[in-house]
Amino acid sequence: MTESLDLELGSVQTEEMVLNMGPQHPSTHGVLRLKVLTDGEIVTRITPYIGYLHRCFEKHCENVTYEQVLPYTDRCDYIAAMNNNFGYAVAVEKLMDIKVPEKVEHIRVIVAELNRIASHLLAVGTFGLDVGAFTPFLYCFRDRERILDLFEMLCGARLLYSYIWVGGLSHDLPVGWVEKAYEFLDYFEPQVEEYNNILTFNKIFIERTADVGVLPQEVAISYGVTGPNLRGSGVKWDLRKDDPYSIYDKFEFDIPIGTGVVGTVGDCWDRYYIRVREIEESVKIVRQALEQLPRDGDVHEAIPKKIRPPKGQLYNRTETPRGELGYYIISNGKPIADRLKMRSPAFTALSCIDEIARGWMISDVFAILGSLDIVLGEIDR
Amino acid sequence: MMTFAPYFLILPLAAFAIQIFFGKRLPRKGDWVSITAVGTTLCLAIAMFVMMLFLYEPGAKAEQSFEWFNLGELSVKIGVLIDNVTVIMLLVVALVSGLVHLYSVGYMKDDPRYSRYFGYLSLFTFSMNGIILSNNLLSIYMFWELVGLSSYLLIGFWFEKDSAANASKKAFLVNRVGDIGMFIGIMLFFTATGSFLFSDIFAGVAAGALPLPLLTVAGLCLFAGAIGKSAQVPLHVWLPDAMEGPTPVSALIHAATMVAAGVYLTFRMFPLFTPEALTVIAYVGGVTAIFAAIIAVTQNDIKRVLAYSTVSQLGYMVMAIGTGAYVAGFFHLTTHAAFKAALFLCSGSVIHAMHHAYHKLGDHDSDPQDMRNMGGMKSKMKITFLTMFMATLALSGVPFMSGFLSKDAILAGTLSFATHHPEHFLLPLFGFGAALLTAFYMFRLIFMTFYGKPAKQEVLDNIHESPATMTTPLIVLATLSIFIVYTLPYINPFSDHGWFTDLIVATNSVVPQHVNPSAHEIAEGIHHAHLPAMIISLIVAFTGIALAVVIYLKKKFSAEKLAKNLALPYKLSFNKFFVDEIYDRFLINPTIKLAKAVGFFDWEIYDKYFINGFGRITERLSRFIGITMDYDVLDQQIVDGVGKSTRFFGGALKFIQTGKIQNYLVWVLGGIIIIFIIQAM
Amino acid sequence: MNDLNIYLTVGAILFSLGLYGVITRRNGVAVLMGVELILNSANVNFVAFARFGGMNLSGHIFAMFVIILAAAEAAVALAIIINLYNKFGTVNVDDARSLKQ
Amino acid sequence: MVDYFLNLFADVSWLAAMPAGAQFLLAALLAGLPLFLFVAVNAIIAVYAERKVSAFMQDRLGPMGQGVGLHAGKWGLLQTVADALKLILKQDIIPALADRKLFILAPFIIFIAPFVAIAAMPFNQHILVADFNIGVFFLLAVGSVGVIGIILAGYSSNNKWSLYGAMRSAAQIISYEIPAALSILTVIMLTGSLQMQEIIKAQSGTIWGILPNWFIFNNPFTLLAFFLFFIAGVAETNRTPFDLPEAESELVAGFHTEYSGMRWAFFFLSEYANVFIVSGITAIVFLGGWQSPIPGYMDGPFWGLVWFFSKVVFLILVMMWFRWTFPRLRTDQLMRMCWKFFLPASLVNILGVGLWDLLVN
Amino acid sequence: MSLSDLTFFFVVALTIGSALYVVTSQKLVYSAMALFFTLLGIAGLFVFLMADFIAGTQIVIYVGGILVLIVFGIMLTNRISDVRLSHTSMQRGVGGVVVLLIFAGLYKMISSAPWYLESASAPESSVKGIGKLLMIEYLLPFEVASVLLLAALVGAAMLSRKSKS
Amino acid sequence: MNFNQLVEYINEQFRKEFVQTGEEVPADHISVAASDWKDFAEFLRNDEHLFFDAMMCITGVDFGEESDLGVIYNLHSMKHNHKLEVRITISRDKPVVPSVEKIWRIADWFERETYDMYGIEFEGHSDLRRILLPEDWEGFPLRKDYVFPTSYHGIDIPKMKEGWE
Repeated sequence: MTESLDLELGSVQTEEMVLNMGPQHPSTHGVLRLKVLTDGEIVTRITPYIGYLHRCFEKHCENVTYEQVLPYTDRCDYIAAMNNNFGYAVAVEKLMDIKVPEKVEHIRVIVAELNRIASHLLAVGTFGLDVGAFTPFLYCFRDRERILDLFEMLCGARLLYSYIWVGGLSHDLPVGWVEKAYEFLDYFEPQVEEYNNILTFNKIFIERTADVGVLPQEVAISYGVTGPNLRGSGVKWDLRKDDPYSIYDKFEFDIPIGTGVVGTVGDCWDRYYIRVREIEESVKIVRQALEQLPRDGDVHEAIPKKIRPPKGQLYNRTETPRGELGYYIISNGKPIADRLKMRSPAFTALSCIDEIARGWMISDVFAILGSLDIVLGEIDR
Repeated sequence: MMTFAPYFLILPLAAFAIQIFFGKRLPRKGDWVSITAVGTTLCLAIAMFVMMLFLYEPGAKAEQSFEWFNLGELSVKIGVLIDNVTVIMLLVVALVSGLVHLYSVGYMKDDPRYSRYFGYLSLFTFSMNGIILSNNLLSIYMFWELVGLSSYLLIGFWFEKDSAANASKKAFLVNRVGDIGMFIGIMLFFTATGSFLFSDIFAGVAAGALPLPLLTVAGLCLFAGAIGKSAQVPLHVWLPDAMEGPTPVSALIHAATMVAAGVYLTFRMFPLFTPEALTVIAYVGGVTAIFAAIIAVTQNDIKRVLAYSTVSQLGYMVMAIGTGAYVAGFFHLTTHAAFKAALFLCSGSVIHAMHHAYHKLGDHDSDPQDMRNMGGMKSKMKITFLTMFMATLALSGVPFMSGFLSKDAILAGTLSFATHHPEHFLLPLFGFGAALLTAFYMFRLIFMTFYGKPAKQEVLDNIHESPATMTTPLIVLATLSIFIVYTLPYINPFSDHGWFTDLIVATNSVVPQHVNPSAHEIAEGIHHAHLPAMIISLIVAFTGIALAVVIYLKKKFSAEKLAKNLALPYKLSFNKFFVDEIYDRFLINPTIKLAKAVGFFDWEIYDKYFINGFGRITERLSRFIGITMDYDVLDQQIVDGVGKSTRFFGGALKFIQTGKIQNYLVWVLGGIIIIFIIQAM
Repeated sequence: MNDLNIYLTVGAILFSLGLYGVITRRNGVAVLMGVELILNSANVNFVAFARFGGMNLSGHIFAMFVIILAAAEAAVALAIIINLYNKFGTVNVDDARSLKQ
Repeated sequence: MVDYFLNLFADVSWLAAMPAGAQFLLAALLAGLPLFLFVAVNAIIAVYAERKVSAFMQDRLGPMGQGVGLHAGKWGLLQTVADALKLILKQDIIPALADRKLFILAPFIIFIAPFVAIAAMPFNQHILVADFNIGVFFLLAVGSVGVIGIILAGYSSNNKWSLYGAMRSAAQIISYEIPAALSILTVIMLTGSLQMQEIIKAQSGTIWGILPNWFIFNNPFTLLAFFLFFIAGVAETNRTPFDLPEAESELVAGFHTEYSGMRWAFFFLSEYANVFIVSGITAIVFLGGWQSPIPGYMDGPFWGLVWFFSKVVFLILVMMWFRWTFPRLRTDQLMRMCWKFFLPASLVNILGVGLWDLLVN
Repeated sequence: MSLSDLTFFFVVALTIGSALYVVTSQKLVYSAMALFFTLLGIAGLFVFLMADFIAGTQIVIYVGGILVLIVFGIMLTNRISDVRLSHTSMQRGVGGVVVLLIFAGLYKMISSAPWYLESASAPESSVKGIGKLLMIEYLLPFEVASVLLLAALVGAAMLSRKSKS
Repeated sequence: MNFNQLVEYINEQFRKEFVQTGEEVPADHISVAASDWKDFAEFLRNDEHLFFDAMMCITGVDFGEESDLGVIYNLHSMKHNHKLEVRITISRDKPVVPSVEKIWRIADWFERETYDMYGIEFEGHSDLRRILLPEDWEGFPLRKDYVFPTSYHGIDIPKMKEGWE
């Protein structure tokens, strides 16, 4: 009796069926359409159709000045707008060879990491939602709300900040902000444990995500997958450490990588858990940055009167919560860029969905999609 | 005592179920479940034993039966019987089983199917207890088969090894041969007496329900089951192979308990056997005893020596029953269970140590069971050596040891039998011969294993004493092979008089016309033959030991040279009298050959000449007809005419054969309607 | 209503309808439904006899066995139909007529 | 209850002239009506409770009313009422490609099943529409009717998500019915009756003088049976973590994706009725029904009602607790759990109870 | 005519009417749906025959099991994307005539046969009686039935397995 | 390896005088002819010492209405942590570049995007469709000579350009 009878539904021969997931579906994280070919509940092929949210970002960039591009970057990855601002500002600054003040760098790191926490909270929460756990989602949003409150205090906006400018920031820190930030960190740190208790180490959650949608290292690299997804596959690669920009080399933090604690390296659970642990690391960075923050200095000091980079081109990359955000800028010395290409991390992450979701069940497709943590605004641009 | 009975079944069964279903998930893989279950039964068995001793009543008996099911007229009853024999058997099983469980914790430690192993052990314990507690042949048969099943599972426990898988299959099949006989026997008794209960059958037989010749046949049929299970000649071939199983299993099943089941059954059924049947039984036992002993002399695998020794000792017991000294046989069963289990567990300990030593050396080819690779382990494994030595003494029949008492009783029985029936002089010869050989090969084993020099010194350096879980059972069992355990409250090392013989008394035969000697007469005879038997057996035992000392310890004679000089006997013995080969040649191959011959006849002769011959004749005929008959007339008119008419009818009928079942159904219904109409008219 | 004949008639009607279904339906599953009707008609008879014909509870037992049988039959029949579908791409029993010459 | 009406009929001549069966039917109808009404109210209360419970579990307030005017009342008490009103007034949409007849029929079949089941449920010593000889069995039987409705709903919607939901649901409910029935069998083995009141009466008295003699405490096997049945019951009602048929993040809304308005409300009502029934059966079979937790004290019809409802409410709360805590299982995991764990466990359980009964009693 | 009779004839009408629909409907799913009502009606007949346990069994096994199985069968063997599953019939005329004749024969038999009538006293609880009968008199058939079910289960599983190529 | 070492290594190992560094200061990219690209890409991907296993970005470029189109590849090696920019220039009339989809899987989507925006054909691509724009979109919007459509599926597109300037 070692071999049990295979009585599950999958063993009955059925016809292949085309299932249109989206563009309107609760779990596609935006207007994404997946054409799923299924055999019973088993997925045999997935073809993603994207572009429903295409807003001609690159075409815009060739028509507006460098300053005016900034708000558009917000709208690409609207979950982590600070990081996108940051990446763009760093790219243009490099092109123009601007050195920004220490204080500005610190504030940038603080807000970027806070936004990383907020973004990861959203990813973690919605991933729970994707596998059917409703409560963790609301817990995450509760805490994310506090970060948004901090940002609101900072620049008045809650979602699209346009806070980090080329050469500086839009506003200096308001009075009492640093204390509030400390307060938040003190409150927030123990919360991570709560997420782990309610979701990460839940048996059902592990059943649903461990060993599912494994993304092997080579495949991940070949697909250009970056960020937490790549680290989930066990590759220790983080631009903040490996190709440091801004002042990230001044801080001490770890880069968590997937180890396959409950399943295989590179499965959904690993990708998920990387994010939880990155939240912890980001908290560490924010604390350090807050401690080292120079109290005086003008954040507008280095902002150029007119942004007119010299002729040349540059590919600059930064680490957003979703991975490597690259800007390829070609300047011909005019105030408008000749070409501005954005390489978005979610775009590459989504491209591998067929590879890793094939052969799993329909329910798993959502788990896998959720674990990749895509933002359609960034994919479609 | 009755209240205890169910626990002997429920606890091991529950342990089995838990192990099989949840074992892997339990802490420590659940070995404690089985151990607790068996430990509890052991406690209960001890309690029952103590109660029995306090009661000290030879004929104590408690029986309870209930209706299991009834099919029309047939009412089948099963039930539980507890008397002194049961209590002792239960204690033996619980004790050996408990110790083996304990021992296995160490021995099987790293096995991937650890919990399953314990589950099987529990299943075995359950079924063995079932056999013992049954008061009827039906449930005995059921548990008998369950015992066979668990034996099969345990022999083939390492089924990745081909040899183990084959051995388990062999054991199963060989046992089936005996069991068929047994089933026929049971059914004979059942049809004659209408009941499976012992008491009913005994009463029925005493009332003459079966004519004497049929009774003999029925008895022998029952005994066939015992032949299979107790590995008597000619069905002994499975037991040595069964050594492929884990060693604790060999100790439990293939030395102490399961193989004793056959003896136990014969013992229980003794009153049913006619003198003719008993004679057959005695010879089967005697032949087995000497036969196996001869084989054991030349084997090199430590476990095989013990296996053949077991076969030989079982032969003793059966012979004792056949000669009427069946109390002695049961006594030997009890003592043998203890010291043979001890021997096996010791050998397991040795193998364990050898295995680890080889493992450490990275040697995966050498056989850790081969005695030729051993030697000099005395100093390294003191406890194992001492316990094994004691058990060996017991088996060889050295005074002050339990084996001496029981063996002596059997030999006295045979001697007495032969004095009354001089034509059966061979039986005592078998007995004493086997005793000599037993002493010889057992000491050969001891010397080859523990004395002298090993084949490889580095192996010896890596030998370590086994862990306490393994040595504790050894010590307990070795202690149980001292005579005093069985003779209390009397202490006379040369007499088997004690609680055992007081409590276990023979019953008279129930065979009608009373041709058998009564139990009392047999006991008298044995008593008279006691002294000569004792003297002879002592001489014989010490001769055997001395021979072993001379050849294997002092190396006065080279064993190889002896083997060369005695080429034929050596070869016979070494190759186990070619029994397997004989079976191969005379049973298996002939069957295959017969099949081939039939096939050959079918194809080569029948098909080629007969059928094809017909074809040829037909061909000639047709050619003849074709040439002679007028082509035009026959062909054009008659043949074509027939063809045309056939086509016409076929065309009409083909609409009926649509291949649609529903069409056919309509026709069937039409038929039914017609029947209706005919009925109505 | 306490009249045996009514129940027997209902049983006969159900039987006839089931038979009609078996004869006329092309779809294997529909044929199976006809068979279920026939089995049910037998059940009605059994239970009716149990009530009126002195069959007592034995009638109930028989009805139960029929239900059990029906369950087994349905499982196997549907397995066969699905197999048929996989093999021939149709469940019409008259399309699968490799028996026809 | 039915007997009460039957006695009443005996006094009215034309009613007494009717055959017994018809009288019984009428009495059952009359006795059942208020209970059916009660079930509808139950759903409204349960929905409100679910909202509040989930809100408290998720660190938020849930429906709240404030200020003067058209709002959801104090603490949002009127929220469900407002929802019900909205559902009644909402446009009834039947998709063009749906199978109209079946689409309309399906919610009723689903809705009727739990309502009929209530008929066999004793609320206290007297309030019981009909004490069937086959009480528990009747509940199980009626419970299985709903599956057909679900399949029909999923099938007739002509929507792939619905179909997936329906297939999943059917497989799930049918599978979990087996361990549920087998778990109840343990209790039936001990009581020797299928009648609800008999089962409850068998649970009177105490164990060791302290614990009430409920089957949950009776022996380890019935305790296990309680858990098996309750979990299987949760699975049968399609609630998280077994809500695969309507998994909103996967199948949009499963078999009722295409339903709206009043028809959708039927699904909703029947879900809560089912929750009530499963909790009710669990309370009756394992928790002593209307028996007082302190045996001998606070008995009587009124207290019986109180105890029964407090047990049911407790179990419903546990189910809500499950729902807002666990993620959802996958189909194959769900089925595996049923066939490879629940079924063997409940079978072994039956054996265990048999042995226990044999040995201990 | 009393209310009880009315109910009875309503049940009979429901049973026969829906059975008729089962065998004549051109839509497979409608047939299945009608079968649902037929089975319920037959369960009702059982209640009238004081066989409450059988009625319950009928609903559990037929409605809860077999009917669902049939619906599954329908869905697995048809292109489920098409709602309107229609299917055709054959030899309707012949079949109708034959079946009518058969019914006539049966009816004649029913009406003319001298049935042995003995009104059984309805047992206090049919469940207990059935249980006793099953465990005593019909033990062997009961066991055989369980083996049959097992065999059917295994057989069905084997049949619908994907052949491992 | 820094950029100069890379160039040196490529010239040694791949082909003599293969890379002519441009006159741009600082020199940070190498130009390759479209015909050499496929072989060169394989070399870059598989060579032990280069091992550019990750493709970071593909950027299409239009150098002006009168001049050529270009494709820029940003490569990166996870193993050695060095990067390289490769540039291919092609004529506007016949923009064909060999596809490297098989070498870097992500090139699949990046090439589709470049095709979508610039109309550069990637030879050997298995599934070269538009990715961000609708299937029936006309023209390649990021080309400098792109003419804005006036309507899409009958919907007028208002000229809102003044808002951007």
